[in-house]
Amino acid sequence: MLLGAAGQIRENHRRLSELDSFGGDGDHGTTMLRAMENLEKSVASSRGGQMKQLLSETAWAVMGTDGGATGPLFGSFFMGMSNGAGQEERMDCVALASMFEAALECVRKRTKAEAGDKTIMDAMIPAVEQARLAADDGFGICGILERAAEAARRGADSTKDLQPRLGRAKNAAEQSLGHEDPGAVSVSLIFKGFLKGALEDGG
Amino acid sequence: MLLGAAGQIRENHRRLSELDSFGGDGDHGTTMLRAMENLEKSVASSRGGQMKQLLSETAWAVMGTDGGATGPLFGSFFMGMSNGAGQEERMDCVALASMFEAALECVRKRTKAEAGDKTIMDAMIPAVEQARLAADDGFGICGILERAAEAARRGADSTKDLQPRLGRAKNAAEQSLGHEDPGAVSVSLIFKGFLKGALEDGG
Amino acid sequence: MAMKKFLNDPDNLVDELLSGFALAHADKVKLTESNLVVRAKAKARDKVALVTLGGSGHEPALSGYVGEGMLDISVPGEIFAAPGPPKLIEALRMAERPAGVLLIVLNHDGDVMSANMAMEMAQQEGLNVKQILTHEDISTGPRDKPEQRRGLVGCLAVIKVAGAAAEQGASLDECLEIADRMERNMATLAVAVTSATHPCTGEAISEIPQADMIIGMGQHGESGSAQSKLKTADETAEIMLDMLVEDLSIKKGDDVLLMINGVGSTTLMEQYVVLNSCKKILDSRKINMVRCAAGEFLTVQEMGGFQMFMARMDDELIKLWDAACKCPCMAI
Amino acid sequence: MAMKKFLNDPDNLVDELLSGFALAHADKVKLTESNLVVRAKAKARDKVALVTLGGSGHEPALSGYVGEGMLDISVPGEIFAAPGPPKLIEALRMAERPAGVLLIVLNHDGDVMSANMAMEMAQQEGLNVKQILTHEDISTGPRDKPEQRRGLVGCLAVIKVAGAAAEQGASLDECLEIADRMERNMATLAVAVTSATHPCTGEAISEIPQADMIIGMGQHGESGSAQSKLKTADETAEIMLDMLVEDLSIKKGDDVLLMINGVGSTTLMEQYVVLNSCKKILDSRKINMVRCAAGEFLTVQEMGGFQMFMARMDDELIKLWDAACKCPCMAI
Ligand SMILES: Nc1ncnc2c1ncn2[C@@H]1O[C@H](COP(=O)(O)OP(=O)(O)O)[C@@H](O)[C@H]1O
Ligand SMILES: Nc1ncnc2c1ncn2[C@@H]1O[C@H](COP(=O)(O)OP(=O)(O)O)[C@@H](O)[C@H]1O
Ligand SMILES: [Mg+2]
Ligand SMILES: [Mg+2]
Ligand SMILES: [Mg+2]
Ligand SMILES: [Mg+2]
Repeated sequence: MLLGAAGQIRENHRRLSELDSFGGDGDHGTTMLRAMENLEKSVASSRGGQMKQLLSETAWAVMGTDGGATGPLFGSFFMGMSNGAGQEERMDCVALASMFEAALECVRKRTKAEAGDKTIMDAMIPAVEQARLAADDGFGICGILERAAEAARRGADSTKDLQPRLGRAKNAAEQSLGHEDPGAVSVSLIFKGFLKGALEDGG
Repeated sequence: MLLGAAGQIRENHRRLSELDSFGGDGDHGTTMLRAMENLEKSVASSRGGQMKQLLSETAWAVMGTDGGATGPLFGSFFMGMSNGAGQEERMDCVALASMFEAALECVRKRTKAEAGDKTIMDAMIPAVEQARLAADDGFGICGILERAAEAARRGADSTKDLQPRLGRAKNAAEQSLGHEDPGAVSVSLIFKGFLKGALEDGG
Repeated sequence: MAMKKFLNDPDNLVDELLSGFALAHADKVKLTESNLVVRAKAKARDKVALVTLGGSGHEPALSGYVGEGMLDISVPGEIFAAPGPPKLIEALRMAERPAGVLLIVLNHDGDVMSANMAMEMAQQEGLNVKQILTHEDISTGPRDKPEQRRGLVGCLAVIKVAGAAAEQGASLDECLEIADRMERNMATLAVAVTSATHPCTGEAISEIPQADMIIGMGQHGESGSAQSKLKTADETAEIMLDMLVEDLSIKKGDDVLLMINGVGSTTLMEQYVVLNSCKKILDSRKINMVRCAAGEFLTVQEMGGFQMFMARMDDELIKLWDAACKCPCMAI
Repeated sequence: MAMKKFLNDPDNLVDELLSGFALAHADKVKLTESNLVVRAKAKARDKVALVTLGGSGHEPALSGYVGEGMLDISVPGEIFAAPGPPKLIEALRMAERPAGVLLIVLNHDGDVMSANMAMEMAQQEGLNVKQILTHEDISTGPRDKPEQRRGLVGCLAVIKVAGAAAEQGASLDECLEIADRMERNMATLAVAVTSATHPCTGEAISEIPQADMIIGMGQHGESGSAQSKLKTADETAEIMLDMLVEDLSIKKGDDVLLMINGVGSTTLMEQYVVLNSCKKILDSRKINMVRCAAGEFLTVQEMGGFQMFMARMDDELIKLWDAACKCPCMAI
């Protein structure tokens, strides 16, 4: 699952940097790429075991990316998933939704951004909401991830028409009109990657 | 006569800087303009009197231009003219040629440049030679200046086909091929200005 | 235009630049294994330590100010990107001492997030750390909304006066008070005329029309608000001074420190010319420019333009500003 | 592209820049009426005085090196143009003292002509002045034709060691010997990637094709000889080191000082990267980089590129290089 996310970012990092260049400083793709490389390393060096532990190591690795806002925000996302994870080796559907909720909560500690501010939140909030609804509706892991990924994609899409109110790009609000927020696109790529990863794992 | 030279430089300083930009640093026109402004000031503040004294003041003013090679070279030219001038108020034809010879000699103290090195010397040497010949041939002041100016112009022209062996431009020798040496053009403008000045003064 | 920089593999850029930096200033600083910049000769442990963090690519900031009279540790991040919390907490642990640690943070989202997370961890671990946030870019928010204001070159003044106080044995609370006083009395405004390229992506980080200048351009090329035709030094100085004086409510007879910070390819020559313009204008308004400086203190790659910094000074701040310091890129 | 500089009337440029310079460094230097830059606190008259001259537009050179441990007087000319003999002789008269005066001249036609004329006058007046010419640009002539070699950033090393010797009370002959030893053991090579604009004419002072770099570019944009595609920092360092090492006949085990001088818009970041490349290469050849430096010491407006300086050092030269100095733009 985690590696699926890394794969998606790797394929799209150029576009992410380009999106960051409309008002931002054009480095979001590079930074996400480095974050995902750190994630891959931490996955590779983890000796199987607990999901909770793996996620916490991953979070620390992502935070260590030295990537401006990206490290703390995405690191917090994984840290929250770890916080929300139980002690089990494999997660179930309800646990997954809770993990995402805990992730969102952890990110909220780092930023006051709300939906509509043209940030990662525009993708993350609906994705987590839809994951919860899907779990409540009795969907399986892949089903949950499918609905979450679709919600994240639509959320990222919706940022095209928004003007940023936070982050570096806020000072060049008009320049980013018509372009998606790079951070939101990253979130949607991560959920898409989770889904792909889960499908390959066989769910 | 001196003011005539200043006038010629003023009219052509842009072209001089442009010529200096082919391999040089593009400032010869500006520098000559400042030198001639200093010359004008020194002429204006001189209380009539001796030509010798006026020329020496002018030389010092031109040297004070802070214009790289231009100050010492053209300053020396005027200083030499002063050295060569007698104590009389007005000069005669023979004195004029001697003054130019003394000027050339004084410039030679400052540079090892010879004809063919693509410098001021390519205009100055023939101009001074022709001035002497014209004086020996019995020409009047205007006649002398006419032949000197014509020789200087041809000398400056001839630098087009040369590659500089001295001065800043020597390191970009090819770049200046096809263009006249700015310093040589300045010399020819000065002689042309002398002539114009002399004609207006009524000789 | 294609990027014309002397670089090797962009992935190693920060490592290489830090290692070159440490070579050039081996008498004053050294690098730890995890690329923290520390003093070659540590400060006595009964004095407050100063730590800061910030993205790379802004040389000589901030590591150039590690040394006697200024910082104890600088935590450099990637190009234009703050270091993550892990590195920062490592630095805070290393700096930890009875006298306490002052963490100086420039107000940019990434820096603040990293700092906040590290501060939370530090508190959990019982470290004696206090934090000061610098936010003095008057183009991004009004004075009563400091959280909207970016941190620009003003951090240097805060580091200088707090560093001098620490060196003189001031307590953590005293250092914080000094830093805070400087911070509340300072304002910066930037103007940009040409863009920089991001050394890793090779892309221009902003677009500035041929004949224009942009007042309010940020430290990473984030655009500012007021765009106009390029003006003379005198005119530009007047516009910028007006805005700074108004923001700080500077009055006739006030003492100010003025700093011109070249951000990259604007020459020192121009900086001196602008400084001279400022002096004329301030004189005419009877505002005392008691101290001033010009130079490249915090750059944005090869961007053209400068940051104009102004601060209202009192006698103690002036004394601390004048105090000796020996850092790689600042020595008084 | 149109020039994008913060200037007022170009005719006043040098006046304004010097006056801003003097403001910024009022604790260390002052301006005389005729724009000579002198120390704020004059050196004792029983010590040798150091004087230099040079065009403006190369800030912080050369006036930035007036101060304790380096120069006594700098005679700035117009933009890129040496001052004329009248100003220089004025400076020599002012510097005149029993201990004597050392005049440091960079080998450029204008500077040399002015210096020679002033030296002739000084001799006529019986002033005790000796002259040292710096000519270390290996791209413009072979070592046995020093008169063809331009003076680049190497003047800084000469000023530093001779200035330190003078401050320590060395005689004029001793200072000259030190300066000469430094001069004979140093070499510089420049590389350029983007052009500068002449601040008065607004014209580019050289043309460098989009993707190219030019090794051997002079201090005023005069073209060099070797043009190639832009290379990495490692590759560029290797090419340039090779040429410098060969010119100086540096052998395994030799001690060298290496200096990277950014000429304008090449970032300090890149300079550190290049310095790091140099260190790796020199290490691999067992040449000891005993001292090094990186920074903008002598610029060419906003030109992109740098000068690489190398000198063979002996213990005395190292000691003098390390000696304390307090100048506006260099402090050790
Ligand atoms: N305060 C914030 N809250 C939420 N998201 C933010 C905030 N600041 C930035 N972001 C997100 O980070 C993205 C930019 O990330 P990146 O370019 O990697 O960092 P930086 O802005 O430091 O260069 C933005 O597109 C936005 O989605
Ligand atoms: N050593 C020299 N001998 C004779 N003439 C010289 C010498 N150096 C330069 N010149 C003349 O000076 C001109 C350049 O003058 P200018 O541009 O004002 O000075 P700089 O080269 O210092 O910028 C050249 O075109 C050449 O004619
Ligand atoms: Mg970014
Ligand atoms: Mg010239
Ligand atoms: Mg960034
Ligand atoms: Mg010149």
